[in-house]
Amino acid sequence: MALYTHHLPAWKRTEVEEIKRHFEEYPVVGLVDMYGIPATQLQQIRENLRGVAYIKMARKTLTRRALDEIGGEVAGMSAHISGQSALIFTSENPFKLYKLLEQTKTKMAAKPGETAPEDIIVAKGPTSFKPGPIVGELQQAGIPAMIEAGKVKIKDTKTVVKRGEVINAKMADVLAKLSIKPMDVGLILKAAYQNGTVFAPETLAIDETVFLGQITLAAQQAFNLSVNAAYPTAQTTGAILAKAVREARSLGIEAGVYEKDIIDAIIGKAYRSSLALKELVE
Amino acid sequence: MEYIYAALLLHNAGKDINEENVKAVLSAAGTAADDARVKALVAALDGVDIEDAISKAAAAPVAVAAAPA
Amino acid sequence: MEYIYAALLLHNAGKDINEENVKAVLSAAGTAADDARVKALVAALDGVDIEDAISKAAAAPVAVAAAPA
Amino acid sequence: MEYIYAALLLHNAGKDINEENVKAVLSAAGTAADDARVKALVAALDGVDIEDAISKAAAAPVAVAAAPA
Amino acid sequence: MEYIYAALLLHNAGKDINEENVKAVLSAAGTAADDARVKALVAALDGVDIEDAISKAAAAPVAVAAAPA
Amino acid sequence: MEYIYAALLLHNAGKDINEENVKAVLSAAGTAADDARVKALVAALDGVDIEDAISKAAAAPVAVAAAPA
Amino acid sequence: MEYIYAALLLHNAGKDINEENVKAVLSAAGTAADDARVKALVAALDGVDIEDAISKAAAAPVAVAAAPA
Repeated sequence: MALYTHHLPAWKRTEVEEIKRHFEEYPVVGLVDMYGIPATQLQQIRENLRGVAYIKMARKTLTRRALDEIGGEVAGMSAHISGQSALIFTSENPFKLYKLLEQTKTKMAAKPGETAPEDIIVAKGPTSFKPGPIVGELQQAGIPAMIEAGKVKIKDTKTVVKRGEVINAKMADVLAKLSIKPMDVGLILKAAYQNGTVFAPETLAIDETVFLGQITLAAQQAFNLSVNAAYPTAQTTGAILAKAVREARSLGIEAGVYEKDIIDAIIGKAYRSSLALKELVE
Repeated sequence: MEYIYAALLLHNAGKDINEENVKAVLSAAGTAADDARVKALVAALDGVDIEDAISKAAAAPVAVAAAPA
Repeated sequence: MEYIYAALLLHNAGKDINEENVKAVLSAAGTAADDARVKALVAALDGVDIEDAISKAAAAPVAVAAAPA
Repeated sequence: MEYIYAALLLHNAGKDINEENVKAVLSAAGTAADDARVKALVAALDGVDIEDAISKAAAAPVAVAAAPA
Repeated sequence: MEYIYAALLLHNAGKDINEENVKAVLSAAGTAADDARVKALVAALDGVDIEDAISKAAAAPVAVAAAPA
Repeated sequence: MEYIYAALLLHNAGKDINEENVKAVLSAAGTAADDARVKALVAALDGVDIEDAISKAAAAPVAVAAAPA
Repeated sequence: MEYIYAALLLHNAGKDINEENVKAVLSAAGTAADDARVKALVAALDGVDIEDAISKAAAAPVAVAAAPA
């Protein structure tokens, strides 16, 4: 705190106060990095989040000052300020906020020097290019290009940049020409605060498929329990009846209780046994 | 499953599956019928097409075993 | 199938599957028990491991049912 | 299951599946035939198309039993 | 199925599946618990090995076996 | 198939599958037994674990799944 | 799994799966609800087709529920 002067210019004071006020108005606050988002994209993201979340951009120093003045756990968020910070205010819970921000991410062309967020793969097949210098450019970038039927064609599918590798200028240029957009652009959540707790993004990244898998599992367990314990519910009465019928049929067939309903199956069982034995004999 | 067996027995015998009948069958088999379970059974079977359930059990695969590798 | 249900009911209730018991269950269900069928049932189940025979139903595989269109 | 094999044997030989014939086959096999089971078998098979039941059994896929781990 | 889920929840939480607990859970879920059904549930699950019952295939006969890849 | 039926009948009845027995069963069923085939059958089954061979068939589905429309 | 059971209970009861309801159900079951896990559950299930996930269980060929890790 000692770093700060007591007297901020009035407009800065207003900014800090506004941030502090939003902290009181919204239950959930996220700290995001907007680095590299073009203005048009940012406009789109704001549009998509309208009514759900409010984005507040401010200078880092002012953001930090506001966080410090609120103090407590909130002050700890300062450590996550990086790049081009902004605060995002919402009533949704932090996990939902993370999900929302993931959904607003879009793909963009790579700029030279950027790091590949995933393996960049060029698929084989025809391109829209007519024969020309492009073939050489592709080949120089390590992409197997050839000319076929008057068109430039990629011979084989190839991973041209591995995840985590830097995309050089030549590659960036070629990828752009091929309309390959490997970069995820969007608001990157660095931390989220709710009710005394600061959540790290790793905590917030939940895998929905895991939850869905658990739901399916739980539904199976409930179904099994209902049927196996013979506790009928609207969804399982038919299955319970069928199980009892199967048990009775099975007992009858196994033990050779000659009843009309199962005599077919008994004949079938005897016949199949005979077939199995016949195979051995002949 | 004894409650279910009793219900199927009554159904097969062409009798109503009501509390009284279910209890009579269970007690003949020497089982003390639990009132609540009898009620629950009768309620659950109300409106259920038992023939349909039976024919599915008879026609359908006895059980499903599919563990694809 | 009534006879088999009666047998399962008795088995579940931990009772002997003998002629007398089977008849008692059937008559409670309002079915006139046929002497020969009762005898046949009891004879068929004599020495049979009922739990095992039942469980074959659960374990039996499916004729891989065609996917419905 | 010996009773059913006796029935299938008679069927194959083109003989009537009646009590007398079933008993004759069983006794030739050295088995004391249980009267009630023979009656039950004959009654159950009455009106049944054995050829049909056999052809269905033959068509049944060869087991795909998969023991779930 | 609510009653079954309530039972599963209590089981997982290591609590007794008794009428009081089942009702408490159901009412917390905003469901008016039916007395008879609660009693039936508790009676049905009495003595049941729940771990076993939830993992044992109840083999829905309706189910269509997925074609193994 | 009649030779096989006869063999299984004897097996189920707990009798030896020898020429004499097979012939007795076949002739009781009204089938003229062919000497060479009886010998071949008996020889082929010598040392065969019939239960094992049968159990493979028993594992086959009890009923063929009805083809869904 | 108790969080999932709570969610399905609410779903079956026709109630909203929100933090308040999930916590109420869990606490009625005697489980101390972890704030972050409740939040994660609610967020994860938001916009998800639960019926679809459930129907997968009903259609699942093998009802053998693997023990959750």
